[in-house]
Amino acid sequence: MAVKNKADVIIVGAGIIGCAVAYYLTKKGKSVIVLEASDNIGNGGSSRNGGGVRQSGRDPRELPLAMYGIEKLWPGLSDELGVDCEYHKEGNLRLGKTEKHLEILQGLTERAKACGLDVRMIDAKEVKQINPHLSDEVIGASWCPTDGHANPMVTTLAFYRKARMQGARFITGEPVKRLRKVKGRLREVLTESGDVYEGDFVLVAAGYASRKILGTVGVDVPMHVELMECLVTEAEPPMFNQMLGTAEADFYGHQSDHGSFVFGGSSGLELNNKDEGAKNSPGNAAITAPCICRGIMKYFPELADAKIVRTWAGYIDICQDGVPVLGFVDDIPGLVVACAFSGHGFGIAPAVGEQLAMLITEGKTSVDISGLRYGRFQAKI
Amino acid sequence: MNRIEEHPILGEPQKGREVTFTFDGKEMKGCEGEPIAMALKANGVMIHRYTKKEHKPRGIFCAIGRCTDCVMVVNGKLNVRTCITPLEEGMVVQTQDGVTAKGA
Amino acid sequence: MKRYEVIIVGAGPSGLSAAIEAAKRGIKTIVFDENEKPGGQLFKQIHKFFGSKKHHAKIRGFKIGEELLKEADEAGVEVVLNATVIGLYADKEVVVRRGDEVSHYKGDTVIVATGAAENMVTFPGWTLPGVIGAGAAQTMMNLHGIKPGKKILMLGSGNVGLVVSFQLLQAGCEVAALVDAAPKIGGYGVHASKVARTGVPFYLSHTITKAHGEDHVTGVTISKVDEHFSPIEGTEKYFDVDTICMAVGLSPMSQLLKMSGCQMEDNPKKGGQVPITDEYGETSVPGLFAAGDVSGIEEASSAMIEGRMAGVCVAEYLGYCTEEEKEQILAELKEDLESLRQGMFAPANRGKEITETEEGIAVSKNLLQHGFLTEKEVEKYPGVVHKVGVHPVMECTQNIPCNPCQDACPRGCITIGENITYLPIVADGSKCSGCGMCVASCSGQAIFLVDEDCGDGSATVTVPYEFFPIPEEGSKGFGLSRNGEKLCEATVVSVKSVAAYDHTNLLTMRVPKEYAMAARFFKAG
Amino acid sequence: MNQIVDRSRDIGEFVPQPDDDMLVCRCEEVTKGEIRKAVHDGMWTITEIRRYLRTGMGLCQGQTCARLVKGIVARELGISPAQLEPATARSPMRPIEMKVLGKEEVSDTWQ
Repeated sequence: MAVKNKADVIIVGAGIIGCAVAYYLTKKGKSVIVLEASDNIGNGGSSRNGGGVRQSGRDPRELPLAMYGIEKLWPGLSDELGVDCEYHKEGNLRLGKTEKHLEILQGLTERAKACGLDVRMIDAKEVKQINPHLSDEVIGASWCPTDGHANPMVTTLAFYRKARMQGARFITGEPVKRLRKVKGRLREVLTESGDVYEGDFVLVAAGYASRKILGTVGVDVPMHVELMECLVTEAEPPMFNQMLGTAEADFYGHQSDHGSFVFGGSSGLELNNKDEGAKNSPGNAAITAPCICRGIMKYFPELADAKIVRTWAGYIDICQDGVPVLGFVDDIPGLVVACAFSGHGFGIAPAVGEQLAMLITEGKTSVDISGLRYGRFQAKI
Repeated sequence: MNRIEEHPILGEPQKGREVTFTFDGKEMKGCEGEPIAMALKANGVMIHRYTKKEHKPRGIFCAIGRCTDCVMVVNGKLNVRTCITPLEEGMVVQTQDGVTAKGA
Repeated sequence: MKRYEVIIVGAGPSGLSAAIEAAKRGIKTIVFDENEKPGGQLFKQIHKFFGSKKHHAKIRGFKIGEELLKEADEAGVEVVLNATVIGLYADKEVVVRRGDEVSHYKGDTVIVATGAAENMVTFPGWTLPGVIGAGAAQTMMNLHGIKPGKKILMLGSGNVGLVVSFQLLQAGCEVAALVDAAPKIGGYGVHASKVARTGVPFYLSHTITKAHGEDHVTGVTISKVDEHFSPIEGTEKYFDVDTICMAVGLSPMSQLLKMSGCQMEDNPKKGGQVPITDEYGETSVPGLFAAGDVSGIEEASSAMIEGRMAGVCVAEYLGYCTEEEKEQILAELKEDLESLRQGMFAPANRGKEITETEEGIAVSKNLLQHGFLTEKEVEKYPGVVHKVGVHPVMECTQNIPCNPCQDACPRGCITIGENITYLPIVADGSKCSGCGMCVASCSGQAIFLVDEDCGDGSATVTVPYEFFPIPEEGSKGFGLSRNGEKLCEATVVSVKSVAAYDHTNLLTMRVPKEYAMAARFFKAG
Repeated sequence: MNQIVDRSRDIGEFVPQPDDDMLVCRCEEVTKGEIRKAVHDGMWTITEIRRYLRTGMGLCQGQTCARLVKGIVARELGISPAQLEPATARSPMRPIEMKVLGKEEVSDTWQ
């Protein structure tokens, strides 16, 4: 079949990563086609996350990206994209209720400090000063004042909107069947519908679906999916602006500009999904939202009367070692990978987008992402 | 005034005993168990809330708990759907303004 | 977690009917409903139903609701009220909120019978207090005894708009006008006529261009629309109403089904998003059924049959009846359902222009455009005859599956013919006793008893009268025309009300004999 | 549905209309003009419109406006409303207090 669609870069996946890379590439004058399997832009984890823009709690291998993004990109993002992404840089509290929790938090804090992040342990009194609504069960927390949150749905669509304005071509409802090497270089993307797209580079940023797509050229990223769920409350009067997490991982989230609280969590029974990520729009489990509610009320008793108006679920593509796989695949020229974000891709998405666009156009990045390369996985002995 | 005394098909409406409640501090009477919205309507109250963005008045719209336009602050709790919440003796009903009680 | 063999969501006409069929075969059946009272919309419907005896014809909606409840109770159905189903999850798990907690249930089968939600249209001022849905008006006046307003403008001329307008009049409200953007009335002509004869003007090809008022509705402006439904400048009319009521259609409330993951389709003929089902309501998820308006907007009468169908299918699914038994019952029910889906208003005819009746008589244009038959038009229909002495005049001009009038006459004066949709005729050689049973039995209030010439220059006209106050015998007033205009002086001869009439009073008025075929309503002077 | 849609298809320029300030989503107070503009910003599905503008994301969860929004988006795209997939149906079907949702009837198995 004749190639009917050519661009400098073909991007597989119109999530926030695909949209951000498309934005930064078109800004540099490159032509881009973005292929999306579902009907909606940002249908996967991009729209289904708690909105955290954090550095604290991150693995040192991805921390530089997170710090770079928060310093250089997030503050001006709304202006740059022309849409209010509701970014707030008002800190992240990771809460602990037991000595064991504090130990966990202490460990995370030490590691992040070593990488130069402004994060520290605080006691119950200081926690209450920062967020007076928390219950007395909280005995301490880690505190990173430069962390924050944003609106993931709007941010994803804002990148899409601007990339589209700059000429990026987005095609939805076009699932990819396989990748194809031509004369030693990955050049073609063949879709289920029989269309062929050709580019000098192909970026695969399709969440868990990346695994199957990459498999068509013999590349495998060791990852699995987990279902996470979120709930959204009715709009409430403003209470606090920090991003929240807990050492016990019973919930995470924030209050949005709209006034609603967006809290994510799990029931603990998600590991063995019935549908293994097969569905476009994953369903909730009946027991999860109640469990998240119980978790939240332990920390915020006064939210007991807040009404839940909506719950939703999303898959997270969890990498074997908990950090994403980013960059070139050395033995397949032309292939760029960005997947397995392991549930914390949103906050680093602008930085990933900018750095991958740089990698594609200049062959190098300004932030060190070598720890996230594809070839890092090895047997344990 | 807005109550139907006797209906040609349904006869006399079956209502609960008379109870007293307050609306924005003003004492009013209604029938126990009828939706708060009905008691307010019987007392001539049209505005249940003002919207958050535009501060526009809203009142009863669907009357069956779906549209959520009739929400008010009831006994201190916001966003209470008054069209399906039964009236009780001594209830404190307040006009909702955005996400708080009016004047709060 | 509790497991039930069948869980039914919604205790309206279809849900209760399904429950009855299931429970009477020995199935442990539970029905959840979010409302404080069961029966769904039936309890707001105070008019007499159309159809045949089998379809509960000439019985008022709320009475049918009471009958269904009794039947369900006798069959051992557990109806749980104030129980909101908040989700239908994988493996037919139903999560229910009751009071201050939630409970999880699993159903071997689940029947979703959640009914419909009202559609709305936008116009400047549509968010003002005083703009309400027709369902809201019904809820207020028929469930809670509260008048929705003093003076009301109704938008929408489908059966809901027509029936609710009449109910507003019954509740003692004034209906200023009935407006529809469509060029012709969407509901039954007989429903329109009973509103028109009280004097409510119809404005077809008109739309609301503005609701006036700062804090609440103080008036409304309507305008004529062109063929693209755009308002024509200079045609504005103002009404000083305090309430605007919208009756612009219903959509299936199918979110629970969508959430369950069964296959859905967007079908404008069924009113919106509906599950894809077989003809008896089973969805693409085995053991998950949909019945009533949630699977396609129709009348309550059809919803009850659909419910029974789903109930029987569930019984067979669970091994409580044989396949042969199921097939037999389904065949009967299907026949019932098909008899309801006949006539001019059949679902298959939606959107079609119908110009003549099954008898080959031209459909009244005036009826479609103004809500009433002209004196000349009315003579064309078979139910309108002239005789010496008292006799029925049946102003039934559209083919609707309905025949209570035939059974009502103890002397067999009225026949419908082989097809239930045929227009009624007065049988040859019949002798009317003037008992009035036909007048009270007609759900469309389209039958009148007329004595065209009493010998003293007067005539008597007996009309159905369902309003308060009931005029006193001997009191004077006016005979109103079919569009509510004062025609002549009239004297009330008698007002009869017996139990068999079921609240339809028979008001007999004496008018000058030239108005025998024109006066169709009485207004106290 | 999974229909192939090229988001670069020309749907024409945004042309202001006299009723653009008409409120459509009553809960979130979103106007017809905002919805039409969003379509021209590339939001071509009901899901994207919701995420971008919050239509149908308020207290009533789109019970009133869903049909209206669909009509506006379809008209702007020049397609029939039936071609637009409605928003995902999500629990809870009615707003529910956290303390109520969190209080489950006790049972010994989770399933």
